[in-house]
Amino acid sequence: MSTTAGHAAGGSNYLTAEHGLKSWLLTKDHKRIAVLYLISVSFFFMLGGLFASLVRAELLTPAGDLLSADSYNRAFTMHGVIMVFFFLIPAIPAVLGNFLVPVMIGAKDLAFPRINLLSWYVYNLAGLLGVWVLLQGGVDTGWTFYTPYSSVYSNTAVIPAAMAGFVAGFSSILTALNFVVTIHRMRAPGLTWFRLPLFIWSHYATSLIILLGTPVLAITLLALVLERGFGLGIFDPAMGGDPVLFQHLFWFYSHPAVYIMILPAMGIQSELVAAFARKRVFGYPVVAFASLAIAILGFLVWGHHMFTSSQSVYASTVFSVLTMLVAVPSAVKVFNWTATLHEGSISYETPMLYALGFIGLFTIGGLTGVMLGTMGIDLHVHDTYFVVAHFHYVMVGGTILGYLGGLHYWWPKMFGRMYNQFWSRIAAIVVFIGFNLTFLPQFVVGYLGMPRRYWSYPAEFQIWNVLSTAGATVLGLGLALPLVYLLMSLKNGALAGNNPWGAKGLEWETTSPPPTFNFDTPPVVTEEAYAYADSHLVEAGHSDKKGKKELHGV
Amino acid sequence: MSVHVEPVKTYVMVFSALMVLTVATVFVAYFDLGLLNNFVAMGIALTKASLVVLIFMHVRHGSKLTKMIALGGFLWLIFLFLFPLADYDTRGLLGPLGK
Amino acid sequence: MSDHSSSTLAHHFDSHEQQREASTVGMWAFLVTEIMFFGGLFLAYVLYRSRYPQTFADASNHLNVIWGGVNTVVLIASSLTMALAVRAAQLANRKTIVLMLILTLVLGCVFLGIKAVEYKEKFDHHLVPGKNFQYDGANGQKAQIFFSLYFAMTGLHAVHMVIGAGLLIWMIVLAHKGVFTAEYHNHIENVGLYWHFVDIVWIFLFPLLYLLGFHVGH
Amino acid sequence: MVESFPMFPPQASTVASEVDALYWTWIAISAVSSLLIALAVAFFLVRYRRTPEHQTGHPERAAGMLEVIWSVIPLVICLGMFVWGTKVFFDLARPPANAVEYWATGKQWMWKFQHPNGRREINELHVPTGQPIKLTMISEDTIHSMFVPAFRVKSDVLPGRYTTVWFEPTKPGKYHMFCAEYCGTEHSLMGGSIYVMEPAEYAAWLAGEVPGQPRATGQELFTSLACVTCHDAGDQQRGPSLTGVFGSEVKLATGSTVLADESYLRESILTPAAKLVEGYDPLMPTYQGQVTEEQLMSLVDYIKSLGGQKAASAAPAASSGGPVAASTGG
Ligand code: HEA
Ligand code: HEA
Ligand code: HEC
Ligand code: CUA
Ligand SMILES: [Cu+2]
Repeated sequence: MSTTAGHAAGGSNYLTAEHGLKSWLLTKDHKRIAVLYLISVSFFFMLGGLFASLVRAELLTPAGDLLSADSYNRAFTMHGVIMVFFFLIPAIPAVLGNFLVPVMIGAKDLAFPRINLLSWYVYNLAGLLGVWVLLQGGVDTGWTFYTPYSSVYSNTAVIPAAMAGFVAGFSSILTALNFVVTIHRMRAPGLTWFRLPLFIWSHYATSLIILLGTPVLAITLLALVLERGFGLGIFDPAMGGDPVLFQHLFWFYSHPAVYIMILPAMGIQSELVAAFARKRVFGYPVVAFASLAIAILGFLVWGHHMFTSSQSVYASTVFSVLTMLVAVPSAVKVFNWTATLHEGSISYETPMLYALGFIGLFTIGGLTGVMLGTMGIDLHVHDTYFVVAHFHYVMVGGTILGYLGGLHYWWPKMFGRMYNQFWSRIAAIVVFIGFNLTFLPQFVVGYLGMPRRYWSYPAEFQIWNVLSTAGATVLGLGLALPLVYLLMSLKNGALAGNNPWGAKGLEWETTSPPPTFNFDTPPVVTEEAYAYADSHLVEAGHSDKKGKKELHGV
Repeated sequence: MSVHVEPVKTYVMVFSALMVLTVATVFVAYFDLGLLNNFVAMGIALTKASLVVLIFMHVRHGSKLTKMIALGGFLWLIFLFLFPLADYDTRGLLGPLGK
Repeated sequence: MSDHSSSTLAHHFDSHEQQREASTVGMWAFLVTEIMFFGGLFLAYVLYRSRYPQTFADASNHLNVIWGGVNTVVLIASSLTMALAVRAAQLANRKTIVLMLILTLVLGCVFLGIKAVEYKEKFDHHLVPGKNFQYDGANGQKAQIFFSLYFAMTGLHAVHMVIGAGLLIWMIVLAHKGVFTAEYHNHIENVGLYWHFVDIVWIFLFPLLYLLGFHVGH
Repeated sequence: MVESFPMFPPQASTVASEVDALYWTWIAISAVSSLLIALAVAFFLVRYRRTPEHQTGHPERAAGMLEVIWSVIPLVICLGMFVWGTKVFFDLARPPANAVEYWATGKQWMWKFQHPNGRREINELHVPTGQPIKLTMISEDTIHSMFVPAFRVKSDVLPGRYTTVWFEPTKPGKYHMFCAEYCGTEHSLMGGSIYVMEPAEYAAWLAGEVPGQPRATGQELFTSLACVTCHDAGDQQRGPSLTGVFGSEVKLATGSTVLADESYLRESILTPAAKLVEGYDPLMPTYQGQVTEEQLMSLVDYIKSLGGQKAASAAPAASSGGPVAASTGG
């Protein structure tokens, strides 16, 4: 067992326990795997951002001048595919979830450490396929791969791209499998379901969605490959098949997938609000069950992507009303976070700035989602920039802000060092401003009628696109800042201490960075989560004195 | 360690039941019962599958969690089938186009 | 840090019991993903069958019910031997484990052999979708969808069988080495679950593909 | 200023204002709820900021009715908007009885239109005001989508199956028409203009050029493709009479019935044996690959024009909940 080497209480932690590249590439420590994932995922984020920059640059002028039409089509497709499958879906679960799930429940590792490592390799295999697609000139079907365009008419690298999605799906299945089993079977003594941090609840709900949804994407992409490669025919009207069946299968996964993206961010949100208001999350059980409700109901609304597809109007009606229902648990969460602030003791550190941004932007994104779920409106704005704006509000304004908030919150735990407080706050504010400048104009231009996936557009839409591109520039700058100061903190950052925020939760009871097996003595839990008002949350078998002392000093 | 060990006899009995049901399903297929054919065939297949799940796969003596997982998988399969089929079966009900 | 010296207990588990439960839950969760995976193709099948009932019934008569039936029996028998192998593992009865596993493997191979014969038959009769597809009944095009689905579904099933056979060989080696004890036999139990699952898929494929048009032709 | 920052597309159809009203209501609801949340957050941030004396939050208070209230209010709002939105949607989806039928074919990357009198246009469509117009559409290759922002309507255009979109133009002018479903290289160029004209102007425009006659074309095809040899007057022919078949419930050999809509007619021509009419043998040859989508449209249009009463194989109009029967025959 390679990881058992040195975990002596004092100096050694998971980062220093072993040295050399091999000790990283063969590690079975969930924390190291999280770091590996952090590196991979950041790479793909930059790649996806690069394509976004191309897209926005092209759209500065109405004429298609910077890129050719084909290059533009590849650019937004690669942007969407990379951002969704290689960044947003794995980002929070595979990085923060991987690091924190075992620590938060007081376990030594995930249930299947080898499968965890395998998942990272599978992810990178998918990444390699993705890079291969790029080398072959990219793919131009849109991230939705709609048939029969993808199966018959596109002459780009559809098959490798579909295989990349297929393989990436397996890596998230492996992660989810690990989470479900770990959360069910490996909680510390005393850690009952209703004492779990909400981060765990939301990762549990996410994992269920991944397990139930991803296989359907896998078979759909496989069928697409067979269709394109061997003329399977089930999506091809020329052979008696129906292209709309593909849409059903695709969205059966891909709508729940949007909750795969947002639920972990909601989990982070609960942790941040509680920690920086020093108060138990308002209505804990309701917030916990809301995650499950979203996960389950989220499976029954996929047809809202198909209102104009020739889907039966009756099916559309059912999907529409269910869409309305699934919005309610999200609304409840927003209200409960707001109520948590009431009578709190609020401080405005960087993670909290992101959390506050999340509340605002997710609310706008969610409300425009409900508008899209209203069929009379969707008929007009479907496949326009209104939809583009909606999903960037939830995915960037929601998930990425949540991810960044979480990263800033747990960074000192993961690496033991604190980043620059001034620059990190500036970055949060720049991101917020740049984001709104990029995507607010898209709502307007969308309602005006500008369709998405347009390489050139009528001149009267230009002003809004200029604003949007300007915003994207600001946003890009804001996102580049953390890259700099977070990396610098690894070298020069002040030592963070075990609990820099004075937060509650098992992860703050252990050292920063944690030892290889997370706790020197297995913890025993005797209290609820977020017991800020009471004296102590946790009776660790071995109590870390230093950590307790720092509890209230930042 | 509380592993429930089924007697060999149980397994053999389940096997025989599965054989009988296999013969039954082929036998029924000889008759044209209209739509009923589908229900009978699927009913028999479901029965066979349940036998395998409950006994060969030990769910009968398994934990509550395994039972829930197995049922959950079945339920989600129904979700997957229900909505698309409902879509296809109700298309065009607004009346022939042009009315 | 508790020091279980037992080599079969991984460091991060407290007991064999916990480890076994984790492995069973994990396997079942995996099987659920398999259900959904096959589910997509089953949906396509059900959909097209309900849209083209006549064509599908006619086309299904081009399959060989005898071979399909024999294969059903073979596969169910292999499930029986697999169940007995797991039972032997629970009782730590090394010889029986190995014997039952080998029987299972043999039956699995018989199934795959018969499948190969069937595929060859279809190939000879130009019933493999693609350029050489020739179908003498009505609606050849839609019949082609039937055969596409036939090959996709049974093919995917066969791939699972091949993987299962590989797992069986691995288990035979482990069992032969005497790895399995009354408290530690997660691997063999999980392979058993997998094998039974693959059996269940066939239990549905057989009536759906082979029997649905039977009364028309007989 | 307003010119350079356009916010809304023109309202040029009868439904446009309905959609806009729905939209405005949602915007208002969103603005109010976002504002309330923002205000509450801002207030709490200031009021409960961390001070040296105030280091931890107050213990949680019981939620009481609060959570119920803020679940029920959004639920009621959403359901209310759902009902309204669905009503608007059905208005958009269901063409009125007096709609005049136009035909559209989409292909990479152009739109082809056909007026009721047979006049053809490419990437341009001239229509009169005050007349509900139904576009019956099909694609020759991949999926496209017909989108006219000024009319607030959109519908995907599929290969292999007809879909429709309808509108009643109200304001003369020139409006954008886009392809809204991604369809390849020149997806963003696959559009054109819709010219809405006063009826008199439209009539003059129509008269301006000699139109091809699709009825005649359909009829011609019906003869040249030898359809007449089997489908003539009565049901005693080899094939069933096609008079009045459109819109009827056709009894099939399998015992079930289907509604004879455009897609059914099209399928009957391309793959006749897929749905055999009760009492007939599968004699009819397939016309797959021998007729273009446009010719098919002409044929279907011609069969639709064969009004009158259909006997025998047409079941009486469904008694309950079925669609309104009694065709006016195009
Ligand atoms: C993180 C990802 C994410 C999330 C969380 C959501 C959340 C929601 N989405 Fe979104 N959506 C996408 C990502 C996401 N979506 C993507 C990627 C697409 C486009 C895919 C493509 O075509 O490429 C899309 C497209 C999309 C469509 C299809 C549009 C079209 O193509 O025509 C629809 C239609 O119903 C929709 C609806 C919703 C709804 C109702 C929610 C709800 O869950 C939102 C719930 C949240 C709230 C409601 C806000 C909080 C509530 C309050 C503050 C209280 C006040 C509330 C009320 C009064 C109601 N989304
Ligand atoms: C996780 C999801 C995610 C994220 C984060 C983003 C982020 C962004 N997206 Fe996108 N987007 C999608 C998911 C996402 N998007 C999807 C699914 C589609 C649909 C695709 C389709 O239609 O198929 C889409 C489509 C889409 C479009 C519509 C294209 C079209 O329809 O024609 C546009 C246009 O403005 C856009 C813009 C942006 C911008 C400006 C950002 C910005 O937030 C990005 C900012 C980030 C950066 C700028 C990177 C920062 C790093 C650097 C600057 C370093 C430089 C790089 C190197 C050194 C290598 N996105
Ligand atoms: C060789 C004879 C034959 C020819 C030629 C023929 N048909 Fe038919 N047609 C039939 C028969 C027989 C049926 C009824 C059985 C069936 O549904 O296939 C039928 C059915 C139909 C139906 C469905 C009618 C209903 O009542 O539902 C349509 C529509 C139709 N034909 C149109 C055409 C058109 C258009 C052509 C020429 C392009 C054509 N047919 C040529 C024999 C023919
Ligand atoms: Cu045609 Cu897009
Ligand atoms: Cu959705």
